[in-house]
Amino acid sequence: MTLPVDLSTTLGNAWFPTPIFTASGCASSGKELSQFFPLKDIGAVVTKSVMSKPRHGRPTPRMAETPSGMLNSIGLQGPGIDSFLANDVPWLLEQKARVIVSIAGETIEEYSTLARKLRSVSGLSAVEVNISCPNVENRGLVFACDPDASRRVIDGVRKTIGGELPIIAKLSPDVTDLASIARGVVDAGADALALINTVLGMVINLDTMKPHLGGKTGGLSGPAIRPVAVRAIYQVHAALPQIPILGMGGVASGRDALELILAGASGVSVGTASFGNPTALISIQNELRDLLAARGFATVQQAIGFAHRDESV
Amino acid sequence: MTLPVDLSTTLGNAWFPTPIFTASGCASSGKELSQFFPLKDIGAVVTKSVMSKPRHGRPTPRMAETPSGMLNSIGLQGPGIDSFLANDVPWLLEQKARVIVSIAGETIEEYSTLARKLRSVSGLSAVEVNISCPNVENRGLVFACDPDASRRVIDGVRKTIGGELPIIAKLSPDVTDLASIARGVVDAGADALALINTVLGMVINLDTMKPHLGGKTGGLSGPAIRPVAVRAIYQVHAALPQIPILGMGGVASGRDALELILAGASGVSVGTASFGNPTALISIQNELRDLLAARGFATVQQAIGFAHRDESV
Amino acid sequence: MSSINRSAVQRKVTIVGNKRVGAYHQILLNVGDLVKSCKPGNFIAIAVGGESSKMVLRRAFAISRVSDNSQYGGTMELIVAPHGSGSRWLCAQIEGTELDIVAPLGTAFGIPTEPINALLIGGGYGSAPLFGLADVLKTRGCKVDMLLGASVGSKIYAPMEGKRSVNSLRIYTEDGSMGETGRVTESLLDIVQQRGIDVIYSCGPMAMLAAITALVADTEVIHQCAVEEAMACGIGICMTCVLPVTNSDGTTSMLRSCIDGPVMDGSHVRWDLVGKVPEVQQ
Amino acid sequence: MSSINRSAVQRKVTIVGNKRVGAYHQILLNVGDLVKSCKPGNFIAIAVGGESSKMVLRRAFAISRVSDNSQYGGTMELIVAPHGSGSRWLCAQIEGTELDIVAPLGTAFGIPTEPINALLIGGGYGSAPLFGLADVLKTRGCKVDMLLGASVGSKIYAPMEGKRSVNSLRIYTEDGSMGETGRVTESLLDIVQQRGIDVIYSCGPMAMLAAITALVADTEVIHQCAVEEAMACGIGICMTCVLPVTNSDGTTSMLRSCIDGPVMDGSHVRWDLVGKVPEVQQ
Ligand SMILES: Cc1cc2nc3c(=O)[nH]c(=O)nc-3n(C[C@H](O)[C@H](O)[C@H](O)COP(=O)(O)OP(=O)(O)OC[C@H]3O[C@@H](n4cnc5c(N)ncnc54)[C@H](O)[C@@H]3O)c2cc1C
Ligand SMILES: Cc1cc2nc3c(=O)[nH]c(=O)nc-3n(C[C@H](O)[C@H](O)[C@H](O)COP(=O)(O)OP(=O)(O)OC[C@H]3O[C@@H](n4cnc5c(N)ncnc54)[C@H](O)[C@@H]3O)c2cc1C
Ligand SMILES: Cc1cc2nc3c(=O)[nH]c(=O)nc-3n(C[C@H](O)[C@H](O)[C@H](O)COP(=O)(O)O)c2cc1C
Ligand SMILES: Cc1cc2nc3c(=O)[nH]c(=O)nc-3n(C[C@H](O)[C@H](O)[C@H](O)COP(=O)(O)O)c2cc1C
Ligand code: FES
Ligand code: FES
Repeated sequence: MTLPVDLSTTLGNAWFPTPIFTASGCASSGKELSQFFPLKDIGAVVTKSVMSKPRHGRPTPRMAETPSGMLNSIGLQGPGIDSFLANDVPWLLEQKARVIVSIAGETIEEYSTLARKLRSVSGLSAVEVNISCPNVENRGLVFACDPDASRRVIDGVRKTIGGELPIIAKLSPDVTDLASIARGVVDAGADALALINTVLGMVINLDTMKPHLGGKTGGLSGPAIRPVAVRAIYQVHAALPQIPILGMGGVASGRDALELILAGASGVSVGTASFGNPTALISIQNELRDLLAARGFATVQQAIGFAHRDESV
Repeated sequence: MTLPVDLSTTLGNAWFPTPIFTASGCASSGKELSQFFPLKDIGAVVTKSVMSKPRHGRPTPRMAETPSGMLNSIGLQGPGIDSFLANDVPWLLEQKARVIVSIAGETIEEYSTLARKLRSVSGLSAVEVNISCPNVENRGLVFACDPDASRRVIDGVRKTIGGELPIIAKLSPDVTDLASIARGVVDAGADALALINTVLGMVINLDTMKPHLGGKTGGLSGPAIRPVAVRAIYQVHAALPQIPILGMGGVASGRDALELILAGASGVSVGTASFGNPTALISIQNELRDLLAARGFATVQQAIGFAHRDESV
Repeated sequence: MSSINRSAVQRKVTIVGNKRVGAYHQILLNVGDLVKSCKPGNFIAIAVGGESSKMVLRRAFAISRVSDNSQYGGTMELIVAPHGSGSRWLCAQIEGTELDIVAPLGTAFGIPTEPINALLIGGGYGSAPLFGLADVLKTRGCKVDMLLGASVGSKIYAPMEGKRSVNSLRIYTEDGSMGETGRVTESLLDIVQQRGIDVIYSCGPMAMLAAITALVADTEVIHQCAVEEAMACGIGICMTCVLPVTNSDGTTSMLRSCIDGPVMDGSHVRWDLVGKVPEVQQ
Repeated sequence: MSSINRSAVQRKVTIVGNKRVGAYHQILLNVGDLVKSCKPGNFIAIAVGGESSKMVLRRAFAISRVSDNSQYGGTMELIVAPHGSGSRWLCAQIEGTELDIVAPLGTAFGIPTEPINALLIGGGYGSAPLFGLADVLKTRGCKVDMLLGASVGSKIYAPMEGKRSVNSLRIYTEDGSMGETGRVTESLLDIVQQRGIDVIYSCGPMAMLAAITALVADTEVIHQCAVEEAMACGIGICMTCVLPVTNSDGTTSMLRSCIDGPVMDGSHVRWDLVGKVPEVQQ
């Protein structure tokens, strides 16, 4: 017999029935997964990062499997914000899914423009701001690796949409001081943080003896990076205990989701695991419920950051 | 039939018969592995990082297995430099092993002191300077994460021992801009770079619901991080093509060693793989020889950085 | 918006046969009533490596044939080349092993409503889905010729039973160890002309598909090819498997070969742009 | 400097038996002449998960018994609790499976040269190495009493054959489902006194070993215990498996339990410091 567990959670002022979400770029716009389970049964669908204009993305090969993980270099292929808002969002809302739109830009201005377009859409739960993109105005330096650029992106989005939709800033782990980047975007107006985006990696193809991916480097995801995600979430939760975190990185089971929650995540996105198992989100959600019950938690809320309970500082 | 391949390699002015070395901290001082193969058969033994004084290290548990990897938090337990030089080094030299001594300190001064002690020992091949240690003089900030502190450590070591022994600076991948840290230590006098040290991670124990390791965070190693190592080596070799790199991170087969060499490594250290397989170094070395021959390489030298051959920049 | 094969389900199935055939393994799965929704050209995605596997992605294989009246209920046949760690693992599994599969996936070969002259061209294990296709074409009264090619004879997959459904079969190997020496494209245009071919169905390496497309470009022949791009998910959610495909307005889109393929019209694929990115944004 | 067991070798061996016994699996390996160098207390390190395993570390198991005259040549018996993914994988392997092992590893129980009164105490699968030890002690003319404890009866491992070598056997379970209700430490001091015990040999959870050490601290009894710390390498190269042990000069060293153990003198282990670090540097 399992005790009933209240799985509901919040990020800023957005409420979700469960803490298990898709990860941006790992569920397209939700349609394909809906063949395996109703999208309203999970916490939220985080859509693939969308940009202003349609994009072809990077050349193939776009992926390489690595031990307990994979590299991808998709390069944000997508239809552009207008087509996305006209086609994908209405369909998702019809399914009664909670929708978090992920936006990505090449300039600080592009992020603000994207945020402005979201104002016209009702029914969205939050906006996730993917700042792990190259800043074309600054030698292609990734926004998330530059404390100042990160802050300015979030500041621009806040000015446009702040207070209307919770702003979740998605950070890259490839930085020397994650907590300070986190502090910067929170000061600039982020209501929540998404941790972690992929880790920069590369695979050399031993036949061509060149980098395997069309984009040369790619983002490492999957269970291989879970210890990095747990550390990032733990560190940032310790530094900013009031800021909700949407955790992600290698979650493939209820055990993994609970690990991230104990470290400080209020919600958990599942990415790569869906590629190997289209019903991963549902089984993770069920396993999480059982694990929480077995540990005497009546609500997810009680478990968030529980691993910090005896911290002196 | 396999063509003979010249496996010899160099790091600075040190010569090694093969490019396959142990990784610091993953072979203790070599004695235990010598029961499985003669230490003179591999390129070099890189010894566990030694500090000035004997050290107990961190509390247990000191390890957690993770998907295709592991976390460790040993905390540099060791006998101290005097005992090490009196007992371990002479034994290794007797075995006709090439010896690279890894040193670690808590202050810039401690590194110089350690280097000074090495001057009295003849027969060493190189010194590896492990700068992934907390700097007690600067809020425990890891030297390798601080461009200025990294430079100053290497500068101190160079002043003491530069020109006598090649100085290999071992860097951490947990930084925003690895190439600039690399450039800094090379400017300060490093003859070669060791890439990569472990990636900072954490595992939460689901029974205690606290960080599993005694030291809370630990270093992630093993095949899980290999794509990060390849990327780091590729990036740094592109930025500093003249500087030899001792590559490491998740190498478990000849295929993996070749991948690092093609990315730009002149030598390859094998760490975690020896835990799972005490004869890993030997099989990696044999497999590497066959893979090089199959690709028509007559020498390891020809393969170093081969994946960069068509780079425009 | 294109969408995933409506019949796709995730299921545990059992291996009921695993036999070496030349360089390949013929693997038989008991898939029950799933056979009813499988069409020639569809593929299956299989989780590999068992419970403690370091391989996080499924492996894709063409459905070679399905049969509804075997002793096991519905069975599905795969032809698997032991290539890397995942396919080698699969080839090493014995009868009774349970597999986690998602199937059927992707598009199918278009079946003509009229009896036509069809030429089926397979490269390596690419012949696998062609025999099932030949069966179907035969029942529609089509004339079915087949060309198979591979580097060496052991890589030609042409089972006895399969040959029943084809009117003629020509085999090419690059080293001449079986059939004629050369490639399937050798005298393709002659064959097309002599036999009055209306449709070419092909499956095999991308270079073969591109070469066929180029050869028949100036003819009336329709070329349906089953492409093979590395796939991370197989169900349309990752965008790794894309191919540049010409739209009706002349622009190029990067289409997912797992849901807009694997069967595509060869003349629509921008073979020159595979591995590149169309320069003009849509 | 302490060093690795001189007899340790890496070898491929075959599983020749795998039988469920209560909560455990009794696994029999054909290890050939390796049996000659195995001593009670030694352990074996096994690679788990097969070729495509995500588990990079070996798993350690006490060598329960070796036998030189079985039908297979030398065999080694292990008692394995299905705990996490590695041990569960091992328990699921069938006869004929090849395993990559390193053995024998670690220190062995000290065998007295005089006939003495020995008390063997096992917790859970900790009883595994004690039956082999009992055999040896018997041949030396020792009197051998045994106490086994576990949480529940299914976790008591006490094979029929094993009992031959012990003079008396008392079983304790915490839930009373087998033997007496309680722990092995319940009336330990009485037993020690009544039977004139000279040496206690123990193997089981660390808390049990610590409790025994505390109980006999003020007696003349020698306590040899086989400790169990998480091990990454098993051969002394990683420094993960350390325990705080008192040196002769009163200082404390962090010793590797894989080469300075698993068998240690209980009175030397600083049980109070396990999971901590000695404050004064050596
Ligand atoms: C639609 C489709 C149908 C296929 N049909 C068959 C078939 O009938 N018989 C058969 O033997 N093989 C077929 N393949 C190829 C088969 O999927 C690969 O051989 C297999 O995935 C290789 O996995 P591996 O672990 O053995 O190799 P690895 O090289 O270790 O694989 C590493 C990664 O690369 C991917 N990959 C490697 N090679 C290929 C490839 N050629 N195509 C796609 N992905 C690849 C793998 O999926 C995996 O994610 C098909 C592929 C696709 C996309
Ligand atoms: C010297 C020695 C002798 C042992 N003898 C036996 C025996 O005879 N029978 C038996 O069933 N078990 C024995 N164990 C415990 C056995 O090693 C663990 O149960 C096993 O390693 C757990 O691995 P897992 O993958 O199932 O669990 P997981 O929890 O998934 O293992 C994760 C990691 O933690 C380590 N680990 C987890 N639990 C333990 C533990 N209790 N001790 C040491 N390492 C652990 C594993 O080695 C692995 O690296 C012994 C351990 C040691 C050190
Ligand atoms: C194929 C692929 C595409 C991705 N695309 C995006 C994206 O568009 N925007 C984004 O913020 N993150 C993207 N990510 C990162 C994931 O959202 C997630 O942060 C990361 O993969 C770690 O989670 P996982 O290990 O569960 O996959 C992508 C990841 C993968 C594997
Ligand atoms: C148990 C353990 C101890 C280590 N100790 C040291 C050390 O003392 N000094 C050092 O520079 N690196 C140390 N490392 C890092 C390794 O030398 C190596 O850089 C890293 O593990 C990546 O290689 P691998 O994946 O092959 O293990 C240690 C790694 C492990 C796993
Ligand atoms: S394989 Fe994932 S979209 Fe096609
Ligand atoms: S387990 Fe590695 S030193 Fe003991």
